[in-house]
Amino acid sequence: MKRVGVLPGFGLTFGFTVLWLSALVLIPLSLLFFRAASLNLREFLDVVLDPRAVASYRVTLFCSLAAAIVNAIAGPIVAWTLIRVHFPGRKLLDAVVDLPFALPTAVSGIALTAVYAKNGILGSKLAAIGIPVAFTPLGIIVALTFIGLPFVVRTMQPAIEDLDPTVEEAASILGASKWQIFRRIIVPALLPSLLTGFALAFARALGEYGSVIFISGNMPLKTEVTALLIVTKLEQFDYAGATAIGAVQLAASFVLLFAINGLQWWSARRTEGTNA
Amino acid sequence: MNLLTRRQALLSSAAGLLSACGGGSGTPSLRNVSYDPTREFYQEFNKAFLAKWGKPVEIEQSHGGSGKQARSVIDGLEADVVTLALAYDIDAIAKKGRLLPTNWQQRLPNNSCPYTSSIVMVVRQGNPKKIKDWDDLVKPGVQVITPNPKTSGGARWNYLAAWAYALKQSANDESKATDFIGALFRNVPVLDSGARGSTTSFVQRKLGDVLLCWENEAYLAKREFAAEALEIVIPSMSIKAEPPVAVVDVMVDSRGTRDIAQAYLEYLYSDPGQTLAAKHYFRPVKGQTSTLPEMQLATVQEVAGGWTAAQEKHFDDNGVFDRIYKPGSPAS
Amino acid sequence: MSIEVRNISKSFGSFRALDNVSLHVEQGELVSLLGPSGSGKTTLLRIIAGLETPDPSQASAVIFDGENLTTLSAKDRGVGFVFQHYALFRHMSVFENIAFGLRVRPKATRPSDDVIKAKVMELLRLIQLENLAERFPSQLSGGQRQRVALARALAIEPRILLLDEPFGALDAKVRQGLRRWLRRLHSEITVTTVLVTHDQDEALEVSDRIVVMNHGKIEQMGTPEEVFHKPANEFVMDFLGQVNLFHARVEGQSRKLMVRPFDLDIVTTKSSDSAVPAKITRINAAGSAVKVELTSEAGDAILVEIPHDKHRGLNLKVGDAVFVSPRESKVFFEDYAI
Amino acid sequence: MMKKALLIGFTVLFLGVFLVIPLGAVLAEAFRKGAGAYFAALQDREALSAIGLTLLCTAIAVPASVIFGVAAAWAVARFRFPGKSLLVTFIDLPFAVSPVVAGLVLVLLFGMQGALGPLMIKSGIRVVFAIPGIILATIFVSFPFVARELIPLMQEQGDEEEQAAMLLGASGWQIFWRVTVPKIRWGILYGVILCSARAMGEFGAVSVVSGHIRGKTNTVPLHVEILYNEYNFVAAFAVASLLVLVALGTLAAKSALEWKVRNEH
Repeated sequence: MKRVGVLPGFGLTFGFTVLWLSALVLIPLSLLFFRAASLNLREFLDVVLDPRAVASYRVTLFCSLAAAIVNAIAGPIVAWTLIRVHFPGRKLLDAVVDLPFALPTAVSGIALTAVYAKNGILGSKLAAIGIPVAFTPLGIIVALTFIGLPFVVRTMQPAIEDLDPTVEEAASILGASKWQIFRRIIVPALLPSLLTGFALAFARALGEYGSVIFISGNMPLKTEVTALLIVTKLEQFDYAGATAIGAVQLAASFVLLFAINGLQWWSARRTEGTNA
Repeated sequence: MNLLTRRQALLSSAAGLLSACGGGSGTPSLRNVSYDPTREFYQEFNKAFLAKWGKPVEIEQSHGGSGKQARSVIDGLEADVVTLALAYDIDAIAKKGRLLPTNWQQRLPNNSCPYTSSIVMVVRQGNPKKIKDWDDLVKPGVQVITPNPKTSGGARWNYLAAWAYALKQSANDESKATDFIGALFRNVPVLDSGARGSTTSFVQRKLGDVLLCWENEAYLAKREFAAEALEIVIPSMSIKAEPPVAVVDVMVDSRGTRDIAQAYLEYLYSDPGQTLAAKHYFRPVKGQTSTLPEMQLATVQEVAGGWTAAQEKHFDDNGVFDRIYKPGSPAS
Repeated sequence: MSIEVRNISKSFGSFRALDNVSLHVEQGELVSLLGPSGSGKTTLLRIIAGLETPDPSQASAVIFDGENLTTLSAKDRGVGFVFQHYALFRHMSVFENIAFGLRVRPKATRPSDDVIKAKVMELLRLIQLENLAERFPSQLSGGQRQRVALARALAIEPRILLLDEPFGALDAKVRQGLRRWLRRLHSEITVTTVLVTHDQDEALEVSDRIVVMNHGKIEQMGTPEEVFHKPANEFVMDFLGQVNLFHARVEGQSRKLMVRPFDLDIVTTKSSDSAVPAKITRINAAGSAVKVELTSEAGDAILVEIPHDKHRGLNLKVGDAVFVSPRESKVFFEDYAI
Repeated sequence: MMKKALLIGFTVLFLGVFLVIPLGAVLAEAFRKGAGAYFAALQDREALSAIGLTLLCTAIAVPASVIFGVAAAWAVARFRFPGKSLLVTFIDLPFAVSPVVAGLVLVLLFGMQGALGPLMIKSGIRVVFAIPGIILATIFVSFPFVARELIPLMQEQGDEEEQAAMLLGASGWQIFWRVTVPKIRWGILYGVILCSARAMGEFGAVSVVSGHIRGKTNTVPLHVEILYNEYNFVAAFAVASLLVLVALGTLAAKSALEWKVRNEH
């Protein structure tokens, strides 16, 4: 393998990474495709292009993207505030950010449904102004935003902490306006971690099951997510159908993640290029 | 290999230490893999059985959705006995897992069903929508809560109860019955994945006007949520839900637990077993008289020609249920 | 220790950073690699250090005192390196930063704690930061960080010292002081030193020899006097100081003429054929010489530097019409000197 | 001042609506019948066994995530090599895989109908529906956290300090322990906090491979589900709130550590 870099340890770390990934991710996941291959092409297409399956892809994709965008906008502001702005209760809020990871997804789903249902503390107020949340696509977006938020905040926090305040100060002394400092110094430094956080929140949302099924209402064609469809197939002992849909979902996630990672490398290379 | 086993043993013992739970490897164990609504019943039944059995034995309970539990057993979950919601699920263990003979239903009395149940309706205090029977469920403005038949065994019983009624009303006209089912599911605002999820939606989220559920679950919910003053409506006819039990031959033979497994299931048919079943709102099948009201009940055999046929016709992909939710159909 | 670099090329993708470069640095010399950004000077420095590997070639080699190091890891080259942004260990005190190179030695050759302490204190005295040993890099000024980086590099008693734009990130005043300090330091410890810079004043002031680079190639090597007064070509001349550009007709042909501002003179009467009429647009008398900006009839901007006494004698004012004539003959016609 | 108020306002509102109120709902339910019922729920034998199993899984999954994460981040952030984007994408994949599918592939691999299962079961090794399967599922869903935390951080930090250390004669391990680890320790810590939170809270994948045997293969989230399905809402939310407390506790520990380090300087 041709590689560029002079530090030691490439062989060891690369080898270990690949080995671990293969054992834990690639080989098990390849079984999914192997099992789906027990269908012939026609059967496979029938399963994965079934109108209900297609509707579930649409719901899943749309809600995941919406939630990831909400997080990509709100996440950096939250992360920045939690690190740079000091106010009472900051530590507590910071701690709460991990909640969506710590709570079992089913509990999150139940808690969110309780809060956002028509008789819930927020849901009742929102329903009163004509915005029902639970059991609509909006409810799914709420659940997926909840699930994805820590990905964005936690990947951005170390980068913000690492951002040298003196650089910003130096820039302002050099006469850069706030906007210029933001655009030329802060954005390039934080963009990689923001993109990472966005990609992870998005990808996680695509596969989310536990928290969604409680709040979505699971109505076919409207609020049925792809993960639920997989479970439905399994309940019928239809492993081939379940793995076929699982494989489609996996392939879609993979392509999306790969595209976002590619974008990130590309932008990183571009900024490197202008600095050189 | 050896190393792995030892490591596994170490892990289990570590877990044992951490969890401070008893049951050393010396005590034989019996594992009952069951479905959701039997939790409370088996908790009490296991105590009674242990007292009767006399020898030290640890009974391990596993509960979950009936289909999921069957799948786990097929995929290797060690179960000495299975006590599931439908014969179809144990059939799958026999056919796909080859863990017991396909004629398993003939091995215990009453088609291996030690208790039966049925499907009833639960309404809110005072029955504000005046729901009396199945016809009331298809009226506009009535919201029905039932889980998804594709993911819940109980929901399949709900569905078949409605189907049985529709067939009877239309004198076995299946297209009219299909229309009736379609109209009913158009009134379903939310499809939970499991029976208890539906109960929660109905009671906690205040969704819907009527909840379709197991008879035993209805009485349990009425008791658990006493403050809600739920009312139970007995429809003019319903389905005879027959949750079967079986010994898993391959497992008991490899674990040496056949005797106790057999005794365990037979005890379900004994007087104490039947009394406990009745106490938990199941309908006993021998001797005991149930305190539950008389109901006109059809069997799966009568309305659908058995579980395999019912599954294929109604619940498999592109079955009657799926057609309700085809794009362009009224419910979609 | 002498350094010899032979036939080194380096490409990054399609970009050719170094194109068959050879270079020799004598024992104890201080050599500057001077060039604009992208000229390959930093890449060359990093190849000498072992931080980059040159494109594989039979002929290429990096040789220290006759010992071929081309395949030796940077870890084992015994090179002192100072990074442009210092690369101080942010979680270590100044003391620990300087001591690092000694502490990581294998047990057999690692000095005792007392020896390390003595050595670090000596270096702290050398960089005049004895009081700041326990500070962390983030608590130091840029100039102080620079000196710590240098001390850290010197702690391992390097065979050669490599400095990558060492003063690039500092303000002008600090840079001036550090330059002189570096020159003094180098004469004290006489370690073979290569310094990368894009600042011609810096190179001219501190170097024994200057290597002017452009587009991955060496344009000229020589003492500061040589490269300044006898530039090998137009690029070197242009890069090493301000230059006036004239378009002239010589022997009936259009020619480009390059003259440094202090090689031009201002006269009030047309004294020779080569005198060009021009109008004064600005006079700046601050500094060691008076800078006069003019515009020729052809519209070219011209900069002339004259001594203060001459300026006083001529009594020039903005708007005066005068003549500019070359004082020295060292000018360029296109690409050859006359 | 205005800007600060705006930032605080937005953060409090956003986190309030999405996190704090749902958390409040959990806690309110957990304490609905008073502290007595709350603590009784935690002392239940089956709750204790579930807590024990969850701690065991976490104790294995977190170090696995740290070792993998540091190795992967070193390879990815410090070197240029072809296929790097692909490698990073594979590292992200466990996040994208539906937990249901994650559990399913383990069953496809180690189940009785699976690729390796029959062989292993014959030799007495049980993976799925036993503790090893639960541990594997936990590792699967949580192992990329540290890597994902470290890769952007190490890219942002660059490797000049490491290069400087190398030029000063430090060996690979010396560079790693003395220069890199101190630089990335907060990243590792964040990763560990996320990884342990996720490992403790994982429901979907574990649910597929657990078998739900009471007192044996139930983790805390599965135990919560059982309690909830028994209409024992107070106990369910009490046990769930335990996971919240653990998350808050680790964060408090992190703050204390940060404070201590800052004061040392």
